[in-house]
Amino acid sequence: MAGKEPGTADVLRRVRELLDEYDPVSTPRLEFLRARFDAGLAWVHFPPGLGGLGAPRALQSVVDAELAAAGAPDNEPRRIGIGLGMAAPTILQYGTDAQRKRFLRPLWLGEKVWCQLFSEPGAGSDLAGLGTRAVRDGDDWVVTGQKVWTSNAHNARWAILIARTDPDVPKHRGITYFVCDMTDPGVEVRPLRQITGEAEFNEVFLTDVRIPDTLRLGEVGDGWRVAQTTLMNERVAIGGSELPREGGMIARAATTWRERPELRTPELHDRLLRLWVDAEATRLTTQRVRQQLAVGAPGPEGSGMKLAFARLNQAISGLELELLGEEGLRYGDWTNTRPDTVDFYGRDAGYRYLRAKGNSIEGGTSEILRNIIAERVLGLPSEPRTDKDAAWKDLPR
Amino acid sequence: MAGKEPGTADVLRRVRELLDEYDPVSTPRLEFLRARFDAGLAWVHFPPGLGGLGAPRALQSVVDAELAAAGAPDNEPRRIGIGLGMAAPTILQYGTDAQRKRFLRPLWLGEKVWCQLFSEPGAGSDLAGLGTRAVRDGDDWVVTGQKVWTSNAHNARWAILIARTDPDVPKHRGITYFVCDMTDPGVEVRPLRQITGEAEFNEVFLTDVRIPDTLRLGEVGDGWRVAQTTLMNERVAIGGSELPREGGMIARAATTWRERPELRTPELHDRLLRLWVDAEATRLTTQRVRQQLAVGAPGPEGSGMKLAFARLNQAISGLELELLGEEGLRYGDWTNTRPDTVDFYGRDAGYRYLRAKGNSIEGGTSEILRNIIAERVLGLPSEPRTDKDAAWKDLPR
Amino acid sequence: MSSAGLDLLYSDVEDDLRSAVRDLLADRCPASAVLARCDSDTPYDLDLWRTLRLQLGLAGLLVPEKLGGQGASAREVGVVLEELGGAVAPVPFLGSAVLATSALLGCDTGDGRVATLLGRLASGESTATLAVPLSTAPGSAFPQGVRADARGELSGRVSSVADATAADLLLVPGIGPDGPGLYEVAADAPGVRISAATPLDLTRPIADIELAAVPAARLVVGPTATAALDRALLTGAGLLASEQVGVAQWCLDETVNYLGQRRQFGRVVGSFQALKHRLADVWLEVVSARAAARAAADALAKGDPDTAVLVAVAQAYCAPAAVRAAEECVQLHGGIGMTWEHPAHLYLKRAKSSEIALGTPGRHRAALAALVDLPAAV
Amino acid sequence: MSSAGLDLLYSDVEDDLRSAVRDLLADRCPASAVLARCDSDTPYDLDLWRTLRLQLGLAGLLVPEKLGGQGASAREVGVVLEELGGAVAPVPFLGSAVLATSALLGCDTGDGRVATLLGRLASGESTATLAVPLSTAPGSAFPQGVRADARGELSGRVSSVADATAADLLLVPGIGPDGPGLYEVAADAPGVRISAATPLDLTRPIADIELAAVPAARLVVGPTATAALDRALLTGAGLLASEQVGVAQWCLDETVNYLGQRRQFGRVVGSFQALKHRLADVWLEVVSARAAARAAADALAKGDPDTAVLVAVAQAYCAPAAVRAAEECVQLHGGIGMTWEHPAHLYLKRAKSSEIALGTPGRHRAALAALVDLPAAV
Repeated sequence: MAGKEPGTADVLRRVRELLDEYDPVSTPRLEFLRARFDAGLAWVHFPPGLGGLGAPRALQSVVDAELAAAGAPDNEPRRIGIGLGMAAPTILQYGTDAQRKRFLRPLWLGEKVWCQLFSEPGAGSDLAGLGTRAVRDGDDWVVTGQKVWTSNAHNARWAILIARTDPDVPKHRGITYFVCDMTDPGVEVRPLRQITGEAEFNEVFLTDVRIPDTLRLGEVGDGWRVAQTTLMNERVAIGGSELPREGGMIARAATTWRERPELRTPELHDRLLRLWVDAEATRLTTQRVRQQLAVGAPGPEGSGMKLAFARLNQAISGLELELLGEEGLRYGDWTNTRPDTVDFYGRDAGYRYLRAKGNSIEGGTSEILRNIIAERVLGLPSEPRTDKDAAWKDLPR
Repeated sequence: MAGKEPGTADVLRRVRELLDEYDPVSTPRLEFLRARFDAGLAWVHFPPGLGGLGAPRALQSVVDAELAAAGAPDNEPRRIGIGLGMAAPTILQYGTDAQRKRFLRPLWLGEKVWCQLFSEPGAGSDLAGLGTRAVRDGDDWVVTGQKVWTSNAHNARWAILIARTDPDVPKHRGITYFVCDMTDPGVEVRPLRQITGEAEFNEVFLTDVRIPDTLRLGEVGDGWRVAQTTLMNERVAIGGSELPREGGMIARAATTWRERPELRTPELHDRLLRLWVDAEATRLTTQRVRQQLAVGAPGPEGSGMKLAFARLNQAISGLELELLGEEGLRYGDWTNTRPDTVDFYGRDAGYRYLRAKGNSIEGGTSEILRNIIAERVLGLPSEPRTDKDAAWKDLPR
Repeated sequence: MSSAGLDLLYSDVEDDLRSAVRDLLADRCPASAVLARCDSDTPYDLDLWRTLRLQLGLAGLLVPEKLGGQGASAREVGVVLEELGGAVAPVPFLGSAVLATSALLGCDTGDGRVATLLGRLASGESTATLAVPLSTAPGSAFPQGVRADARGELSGRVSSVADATAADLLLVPGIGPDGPGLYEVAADAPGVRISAATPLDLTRPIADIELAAVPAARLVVGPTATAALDRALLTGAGLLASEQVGVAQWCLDETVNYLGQRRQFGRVVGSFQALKHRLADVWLEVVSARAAARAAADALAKGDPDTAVLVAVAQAYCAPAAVRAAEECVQLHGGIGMTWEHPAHLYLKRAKSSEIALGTPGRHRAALAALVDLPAAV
Repeated sequence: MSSAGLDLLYSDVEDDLRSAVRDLLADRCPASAVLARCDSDTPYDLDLWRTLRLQLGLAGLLVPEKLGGQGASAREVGVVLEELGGAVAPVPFLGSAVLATSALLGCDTGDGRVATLLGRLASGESTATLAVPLSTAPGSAFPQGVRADARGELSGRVSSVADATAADLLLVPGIGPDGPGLYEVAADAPGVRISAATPLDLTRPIADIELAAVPAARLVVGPTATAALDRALLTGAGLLASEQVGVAQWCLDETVNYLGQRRQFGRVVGSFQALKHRLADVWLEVVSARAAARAAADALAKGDPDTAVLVAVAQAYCAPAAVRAAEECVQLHGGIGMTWEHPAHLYLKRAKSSEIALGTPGRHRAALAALVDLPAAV
């Protein structure tokens, strides 16, 4: 294998070897996952020794399909999505060897849950304006500030964190990226109740949290660049999931339409068909993006998918409530619970309608995504900026 | 009447006196119109002696209705709309007594047609950036530059014109407003063919046109402020016409729907109904604006009407083509003609579709109108501006 | 057809009424109080409702003076609803002072029992509701879910009724041996069971009503009953448009305020052109919605023959306008608009729920098709 | 149903084909030339069409090699249409190389006459069109306007036929004594009258065809004729989506270019956020339209059982996407976009006309309803 990127045959051989050695059904779950990781079949595009084989990323779906078909346990990817989707690629790209060795395996196994401490009440779309301060103190950094919209903070052992280490330089240049121990006594997690009634997210208050410098990711002052890796992966994760036809939000509306003829009206029919067409066109676009990635020619289309899915989810769930009529006046349950994962489809239409409102805010608002498309894809000039060169501390707030 | 604003009774008495003295049917048209002007019944809110009575503006519709009912001739307002709607209120507000006396009567009678020389190829939305130069030479100004989108330039005797008299001050402060004689040998009018195939507008090339200083309207350098009066009246004229229910662009679509059952489909039905509702809501809004004006409490709603009509006209005419199906593939006539007035409803659906595209551009683009609503009505802050304080000659172009 | 005779403005009296209601709501019904109540066992603010009824006399606006009411009209009710909508005030005004009252006014008001009930509602002594699902559109078939037996006892079920848990009096459409009728039922009569449902709109409770051989008094029967019910639904739909205007206006104002203060990228967020243009579009819809709602209220007040058209236009226009304004409010507030602690979600839930209430926009457009001779495809 | 087997990318061969067509069009078909031709008596660029046919062999892309064609597929035709759309090139490619050719391919290609005709089209010797109104949707009833008598002579009228004035050969659906048939008619046969109509789309001429006892050869009859016509319409509709992508992409690119240069208020206009956001939305639609059009082309190429669904999706999505891109192009160009001298209007007219061609989006959505089991309300 040395010197040459492994291909489909190599990867499939590895899968067979793993399955031969560890019976996927009878082997204890964690033992099987450890063996899978060590066989380089966790994320095949990662380097050997870190759960991968240095193979093309597209082969991962082949591995996943084979193992699923054999009845093997998975690492509950929905439960540990932030670790897998955001922390891992960032640690891989910017971490030291020691950091990679320490964090990646337990992360992938799901033994340690990760969360993300980026957004702040005063720094949402303008994330680079963040005010959480990290001050050097010997071998440690002392961190104080407030973060918000943190999923899974209450379950997390580790967090990826960005904080301001130099307020005297322009805002993008004074940020540093850390791994934060969520068990530090200075970390306080409070549930943040949202529009749906439940508390899927948290506010996190950091008070004199001590982070050893060995948990810094990337250079001091280089945190904004490091965070771009995280954010890019976040948007890909949100917008890029593979769907079958009529998958996603359109499924429930279509099913209701088929099963409840008494609810149908001509105007709802055409609106449903429009959304069905939009959903299918968006699905085909996602499929085309994946095909581009698979042949190593990524197009700019990926940036649009999160935008498209947000719009679709909102329009479809809005229609669904109108279609349901009287039932749309009712809601399942306003109880303030703390779900670990979001399940759009298992709940009622009112929940879907409300939760989908977040799709155009979380992980980059649709407005920010349109800016990005206009500037980075279409090459239109950015707007006059007054905040790029001034020291962070001098910016109006 | 002295000391007190005339009311409905006064105005109606005047109308009766006019009709008693001049038989509306047998009196030669121009003679009747002159008598009407001199009776103060041309525009009742103008001052006495200038065609008015100093009466409330709302009473004009009472006069018009009475005279129309009596079979009196009108001054063909559509043919001389620019004079009536834009030049006249500006001359009234900013003209000297001599200018008012000289221009208003022939303008209202339709003896002299007016046009408007404002827009330039490089100064559309940013009208204040205009580059046509006017240089003082003794008692005259010598004007050179290019104007565009001038309706009726080929029929006009007079024009209202804005030109740059001082390039060394910020752009809004170096503009002066003139009345321009369209028979000056330096004025060249060229038809400008448009998307519909016809040339409704013109380009006007000005080469060393001499304008006596007595034809200046307002102070030197105050032309931007004077022009605001013109533009405000233009937008009111465009957006504010009174319509019966199902008047305007929706009429033809609704008629086609009723008369051609074979064209109907369920999806077009709901779309037509949506637009019918939008048209009716917009009509009611216009009516509400008129009622506010009539009681002397103008609301900000007027600013939105041009925006609303542009959107409606475009959506309805687009639907009409889809409804017509095969017929929508055909066009009436691409011959390059020079119409004096625009008649949306007398022509084919393709013409309506194409001509309506101009509704969101002419007289202030919909984008500029949204800026105005956001800033002047909603009070949102303007964007960072770099062009307001620099001398015009130093601006990038 | 031209509606040229409509008065689309607010009179001085109406402006005064608005001020009185607005001042009261500002004082007694701030967003924080409404929010706190959503998590409580007392979703209605009954103290506020008492003040509105007894002190301001608003429950009797539609009731003629000779029956103990204010002798006002749908115009004034529209103004009150704009303010109640702007505060998402949790009071049973729509159910009692609009729907139930209009239904009674459609009965024979010379009938002693009807007059007495109207008097009780007008005086504020009673709170009523009309026992139909809140989603019922004007022009719907007479409800078949409740039957009256020969003795006039009612049995059946009506779901998703607005304001039922606040009512002591239920007006129940039921089918009896003589055909459709409207029945008076005491909310605490034996055999009545009113169970609160979980509403999408936290500030307008709904409930399911079960009736098991409940003693009831028939107020009206036959075509008059059908007409009375339809009149109530038409009045409710037309005036709900005013409430939607109030909701939309609050959403617009709140968003403009927030964007005028919030800073990102070293700028006030409200200076970003894309957001300004969207708010300009919302503003235009709110302005147009106000004209449409005013037209419906004035037509209802005058008994204009054009009323059905103007009500359908108002609902078809105002319901989506309110939803859009609320959706933009949530979106343009960013994360804070997604939190429970910010009141934006209350308005979103009200707007979306009201879009379904008393007929969806699509239902009203379909009604319009028949009214203005734009027939469906065959 | 999952279309997982679709190839939505462009192959290297397709990229080369695109380059060849694009280079030729850049050289021979600039906007100025297309505009000048609109005012002339020769709306088609027959020199260009000759080059495309004879030099590049594009007329025979769909024709199997053994019949003298290129043996390519709908995928390659889609690429050519993207480029022709991007140049609004006035050539009868859609009528001849797509519609007429597909109709012939739906006949028995073992039949000598059919094979000969396909050979003539593939070699570029002949130009044909399918004599149906351009607005005809796949799945429409077989046209009834032309009748064949017992001797096989055709009489009747077909209006708004695309590319008829450029054709020497007409494929005419007609009803004969044995039922529906497809007939071969020479454009210059006695009794044929082809009158140019005034098209909304200046770059795709249409004409009315009148037939008075015209001698014709029947190519196919009965259900096969119906199927051949429908196959042609389905292929045309699916591939028109690619043309629409070309139109939309040009409109987007041109607008981005213009806004990147035009200055107002001392700024490049393309830096205004409201315009940037609108262009981002147009971009997203164009990107999605491309995926939908690619899917339809690949399904047509493979004879995928899912083809009808993917064609309906492509038309329902791409047609309005092209209209929107063209409308935004005109609007964001401001005044200059309204002038005859700027080519934007050619694209607007093509986009709007194509929205009607081969079935409106609404028609395609209605077709989809049956295909994916989302039945209409009853």
